[in-house]
Amino acid sequence: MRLLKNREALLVVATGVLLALVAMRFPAFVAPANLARVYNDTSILIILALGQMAVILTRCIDLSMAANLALCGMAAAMVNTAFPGLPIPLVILAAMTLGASLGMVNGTLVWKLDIPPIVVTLGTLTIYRGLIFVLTDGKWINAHEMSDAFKALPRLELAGAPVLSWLSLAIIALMFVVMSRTPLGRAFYAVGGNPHAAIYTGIDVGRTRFFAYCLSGALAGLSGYLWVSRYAVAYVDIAAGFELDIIAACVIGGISIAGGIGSVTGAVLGALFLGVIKNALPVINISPFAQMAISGTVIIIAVAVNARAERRKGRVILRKAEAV
Amino acid sequence: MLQDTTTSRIKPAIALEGISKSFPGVRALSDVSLALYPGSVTALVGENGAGKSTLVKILTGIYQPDAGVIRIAETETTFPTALAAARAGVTAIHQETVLFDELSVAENIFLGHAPRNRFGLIDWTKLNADAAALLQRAGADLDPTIRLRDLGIARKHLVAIARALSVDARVVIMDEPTAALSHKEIHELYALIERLKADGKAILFISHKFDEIFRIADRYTVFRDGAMVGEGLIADVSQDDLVRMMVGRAVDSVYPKKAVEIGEPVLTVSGYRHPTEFDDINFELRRGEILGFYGLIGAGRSEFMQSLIGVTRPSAGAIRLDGEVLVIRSPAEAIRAGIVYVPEERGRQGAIIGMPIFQNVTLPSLSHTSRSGFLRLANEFALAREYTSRLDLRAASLDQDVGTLSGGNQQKVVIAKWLATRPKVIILDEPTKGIDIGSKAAVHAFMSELAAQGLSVIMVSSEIPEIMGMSDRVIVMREGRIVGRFERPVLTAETLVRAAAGIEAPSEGRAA
Amino acid sequence: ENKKIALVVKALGIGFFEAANKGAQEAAKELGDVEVIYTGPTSTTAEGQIEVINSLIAQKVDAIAVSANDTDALVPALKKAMDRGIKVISWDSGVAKEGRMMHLNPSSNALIGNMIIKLAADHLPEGGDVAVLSASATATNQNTWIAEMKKVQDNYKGINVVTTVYGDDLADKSYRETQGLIQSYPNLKAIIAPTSVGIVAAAQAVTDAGKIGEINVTGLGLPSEMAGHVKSGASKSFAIWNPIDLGYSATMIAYNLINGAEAKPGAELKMGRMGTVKLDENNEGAMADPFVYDASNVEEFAKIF
Amino acid sequence: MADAQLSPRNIPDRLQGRGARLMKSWEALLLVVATAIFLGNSLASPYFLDPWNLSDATFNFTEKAMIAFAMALVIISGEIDLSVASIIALASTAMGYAVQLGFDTPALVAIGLGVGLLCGAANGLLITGLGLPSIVVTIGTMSLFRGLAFIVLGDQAFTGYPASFSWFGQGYVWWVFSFEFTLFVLLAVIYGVLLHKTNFGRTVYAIGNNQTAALFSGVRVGRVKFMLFLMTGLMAGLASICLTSRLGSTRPSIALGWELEIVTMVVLGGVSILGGSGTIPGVVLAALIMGMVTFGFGLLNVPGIVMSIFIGLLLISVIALPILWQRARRRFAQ
Ligand SMILES: Nc1ncnc2c1ncn2[C@@H]1O[C@H](COP(=O)(O)OP(=O)(O)OP(=O)(O)O)[C@@H](O)[C@H]1O
Ligand SMILES: Nc1ncnc2c1ncn2[C@@H]1O[C@H](COP(=O)(O)OP(=O)(O)OP(=O)(O)O)[C@@H](O)[C@H]1O
Ligand SMILES: [Mg+2]
Ligand SMILES: [Mg+2]
Repeated sequence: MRLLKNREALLVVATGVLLALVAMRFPAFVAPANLARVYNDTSILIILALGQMAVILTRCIDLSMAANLALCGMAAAMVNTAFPGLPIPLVILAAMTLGASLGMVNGTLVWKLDIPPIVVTLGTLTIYRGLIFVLTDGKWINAHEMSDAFKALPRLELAGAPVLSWLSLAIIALMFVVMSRTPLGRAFYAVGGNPHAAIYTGIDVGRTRFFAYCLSGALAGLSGYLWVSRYAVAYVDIAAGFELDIIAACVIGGISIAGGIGSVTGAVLGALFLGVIKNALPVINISPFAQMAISGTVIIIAVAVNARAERRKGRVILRKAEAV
Repeated sequence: MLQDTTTSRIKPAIALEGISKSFPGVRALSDVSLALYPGSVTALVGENGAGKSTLVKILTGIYQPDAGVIRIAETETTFPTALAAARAGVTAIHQETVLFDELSVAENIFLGHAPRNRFGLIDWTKLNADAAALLQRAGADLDPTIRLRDLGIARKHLVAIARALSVDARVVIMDEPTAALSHKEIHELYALIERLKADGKAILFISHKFDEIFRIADRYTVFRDGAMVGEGLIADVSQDDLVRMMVGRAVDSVYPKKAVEIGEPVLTVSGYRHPTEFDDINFELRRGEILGFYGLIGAGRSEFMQSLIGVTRPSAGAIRLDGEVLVIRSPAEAIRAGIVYVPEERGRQGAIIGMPIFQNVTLPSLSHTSRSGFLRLANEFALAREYTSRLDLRAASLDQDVGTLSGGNQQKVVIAKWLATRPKVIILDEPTKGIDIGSKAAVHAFMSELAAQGLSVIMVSSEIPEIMGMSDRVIVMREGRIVGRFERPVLTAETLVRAAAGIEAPSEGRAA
Repeated sequence: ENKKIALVVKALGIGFFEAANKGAQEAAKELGDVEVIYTGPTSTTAEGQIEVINSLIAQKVDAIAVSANDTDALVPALKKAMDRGIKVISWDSGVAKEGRMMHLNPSSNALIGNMIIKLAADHLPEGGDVAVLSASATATNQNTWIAEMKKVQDNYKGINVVTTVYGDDLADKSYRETQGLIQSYPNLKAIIAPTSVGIVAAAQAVTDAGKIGEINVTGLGLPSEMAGHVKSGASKSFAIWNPIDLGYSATMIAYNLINGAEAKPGAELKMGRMGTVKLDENNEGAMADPFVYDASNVEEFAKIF
Repeated sequence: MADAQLSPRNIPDRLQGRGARLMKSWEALLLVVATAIFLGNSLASPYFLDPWNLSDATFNFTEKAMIAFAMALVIISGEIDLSVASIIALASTAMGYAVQLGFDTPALVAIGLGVGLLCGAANGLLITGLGLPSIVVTIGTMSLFRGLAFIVLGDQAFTGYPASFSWFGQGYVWWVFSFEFTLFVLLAVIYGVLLHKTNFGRTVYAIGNNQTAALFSGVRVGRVKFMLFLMTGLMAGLASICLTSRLGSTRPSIALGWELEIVTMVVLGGVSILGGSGTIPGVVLAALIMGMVTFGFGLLNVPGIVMSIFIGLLLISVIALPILWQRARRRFAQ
């Protein structure tokens, strides 16, 4: 009973039920190998959702994440085509640095100019994506222009799973440590939970938000490389509209849009839930056209459930009620 | 008690010199100086808005002073952030509980300076153990791992106390620490203060309760209107001296209660109850009467009053207005019926910051000032002008943003707003909270006048003098229930406090 | 004064259309008194194309040659253009009849429909399951070719077309849809992607799934983009017409219309070095036959487009 | 007597005159920007100053602006509606479906508006009835509404709208004034009056500034918000009629991504995204600016995405500049 009240447990159960339903019509879907494939397919969404989580926890939002991803991915591909010999880790580092700098732009505008986060990232969303066009004249970078090493890394098999999966697992582990064991992670919670009190605690609210944006930017940069190398193509519109999927994953995962509430587990589960739906629908022969309506419905239900769980129980003044 | 703290042989743990601080339109502190000595408790007293909390915030690095210096152990320092102050050994229990509802008790205590392991990561085991120890010291029997939101206000305050103890401080500041605590907890706090004194900490203690000041303080400092107007040893003053220094005149004139002939019952409340907030509330309010509601903070008075206007839904109960049964489901219906509520939290529930004064005042009366749904600005200005001038509002113009007014003037706008609806019953929840003495007098005078005109007034207040000065009758609430009813002739401060705190035997402290 | 001919493409930046632009510029140079405006929206939407067309009308261009994102939605805007005296043709992906004077198919639809299934069948002597990966569900040309393909499907014994999925001309969506196909149809032997974006993504997905040799990806693609996949064996062969020629022909036709040629059923319009095109009863004409690329010739053409 | 203390001091109604207030307002800033863009366009392209071209240019913003008016009210009240573009898609799909069933123009209009209202009501119920945050609810309904359109249409398109239906998106009321532009002007006036001259508008501001205080002051917060979402739905339905009529066909991807453009328009118009302030004249100016920027750039054949960079920069800088300016002034004063 207590377990059921827990948001994350509920999400695990929901995902389990979903898998069971799919398995009834298509048993091969729940074969370990296929589940691993679904996980691999969701890896990028997980990484992005974790970055978005940090930002949402501080009572902000990052609508520019997908555009940031696209710009960094394009930059990585351009670096690769210009210097095919450059070691891939350096390319990744460059993408993450660029991503973090774009995040810093968001963070600085929020921190130093006090512009509402939604306006800032709405603006940078169009600017970042526009920059890709300016940078490339709209030209695509196709598979044959990328070096083999560039394309190979995410699909390289290590101990039975692709590097992409391992990478996302590493990011999850890292975020676990950051969120629960470092002052910065705890500051995210504090700043979103009660910005006023955070000041009294000696936490610089603006700076914490700035770091949240840096983090989400860096993860978007990493995802940019992963996306481009995995799909072996880079163009202006990659991941267009994906920012809403990222936010949806967070919302489903129980991260409160009002800040201060949420967990790494929640974000991961939210992303996985969406990933399972995305991968299961074509398999069980539900028209791909129904997918959008289904994920919309799921989001609304998730919000309603989370809101019920969050609803203040009210301060208990009466003694007898406190005893119950 | 130490006897010789005043002698120059002992150096102050911290000293402030010539501190000034202004906010837009308010000079909160002007050229104040204050020294705190190790092993000694200094009481800081002053009216609401005298600048006490502002001083605390300057001492803890939340505000930066406009002028003046802070010295620790005779070296000049600055506190650019709250963390810097904590590092310098200054810690505080703030007036508002500034804590995090979604975090655990232990983390609330250690946020910002959590113990780390050798990798630089937060050490949760040690953190929880240390928190448990600190809670013990603060006299709270609490599981450090539960979430703060599951605690009541008093226990939250204990957590705030534990947080203040979590840094190794040489200066401990307590801004009205007992306001939300119950009798037993207050006594544990006194014992804690004794221990801190014995450890050689310098303590600044802010309170409006004179009994506790005389009980635990060694020295006093009095603020009036942002300036220091007196200091010395507690042993050398009487309570009356302190009050005179604080207010600058005799206290009596503050409550201009008129003698009004009380009429027939106007509002009858019977059997009001709510699953968690209040239970079994019955009373009558009569024409021309001012009915005081007294209780400690968190007694559930505001919650109950809000159920009368349809904000909180009661689970049972009925009200009659002028003998007719009324069902009120929303504030809009309450206003139409003639019952209005001037809320306690001015910033959140009362004033609409960001809108001009006249729009604030006319909001509940728009149906009177407009014609078939279209605004009539001339009518609005007329209404706003009438009521704000009766409350002696000080403002540059009526289309000035309410947010730019001083707290007291904001409160006047809020009161004007509800008076402009011409109610039969007006409920004032802490009407003078946070407003200066002059405005307070204006509000009280106006309240008296309203009663004289035949309005019925319910006044919720946690200030004994205000309750005693203004009420015809007093109802005392504790933990969501009515625990006492007193007619004016038998009112004493002591009976009120006892009823509110649930003490049977006479308490040993001096009553105010 | 120079004649202004606008070459409106589905979206800027797509290799195929960039190549078409090359052809258009070539035609302009050849003609001498023509200025080609190469334009289009930045993503493949009809609303975006309408805004572009409106601004071209305002600039009083002499002709618009459009590859449409939507058959029907562009009609009102293009009608307005014709009302203001602008010659309008569509090429590559057509506009409904009332919205243009003529449509230039890169090749005859029947030929293409036959070609794409033949490419698959050639490497499946035993027959087997094949699936179609299309671009967006609204793409006119895709739908026509697939329809034509289905008409002749019975001529290829044992070839079983199991489903059609849509990758929306987005690499990632096409990739995911291909993954779904591989999952859902364990016996899949070939994927036909009559779209240059889809075919590359499908080949990539097949490579990643380790299915090279089991599943052959074929369809319509650009040599430069497909060279790697032909080399790896993910695609044994594919076809395409020359986009440079297509842009060249469209520009030539537009120029001739400006200069008084008439587009009506049965008319023969000149296309410079590409010869002439004969219009059918729907005022549609085909430019040339598609050309097949495989390991033997792909490297050579990869350098060109 | 206490009355002696209540010396009635005369507080003036207003300190600044109408003109002075106007000069310092956001709208003045926008007006300058708009004029600059107008002049810039006239200089940059010989085709810009042509009545028919300008009339064509209005189609770039009229439909979005209709929704932007309603959205402005929603944002002023402290909420947001991201589902508007999806409502357009669903309403258009419903109308297209009705055409297949043989309905004629009046019925189509009723269906378009009706579906808009229904969607608005669904949003309103979820947000005010269940007390859910509007940003996530409308992200959900955004997928849901468009998803329903996809379920109905799949890869198909609805065409064959009756000829009389095309008037809404292609017809002209008088000379160069299209039906859409006329509607835009009319709605601007209606919304301007509603927001600035009625009790309803005043309560919208009150809710946006302080919802709790508004509730305590007798404002029926839930009801007002519900109405606002209903109106947004209705406007989306109306825009759907215009857009569908202009395109002459319905695809489920119609109006994709418009929600962000509409929010941008509203914010550029000086409406605070945090709620509580903003004006309709500001939104009108923002619509004109965005329309002129896209059209002017279009005349120079600048790609749409480069225009959007410009809009993005405009959005951030128009908000940042006053803040920086104030800071500089304060520093200067010290
Ligand atoms: N952040 C602020 N902005 C503007 N004015 C402020 C601010 N903080 C305090 N003030 C003003 O400064 C004055 C002093 O306030 P302060 O909180 O120090 O009073 P106090 O002595 O602590 O009163 P109380 O007994 O009610 O706690 C008041 O007039 C108050 O309105
Ligand atoms: N558990 C709690 N957590 C946080 N704040 C609390 C809690 N309990 C009470 N409060 C705060 O204390 C104040 C008083 O609570 P409440 O209104 O229920 O009682 P009251 O008897 O009306 O007290 P008051 O004397 O302040 O009018 C409110 O401002 C409320 O926000
Ligand atoms: Mg204080
Ligand atoms: Mg109260």
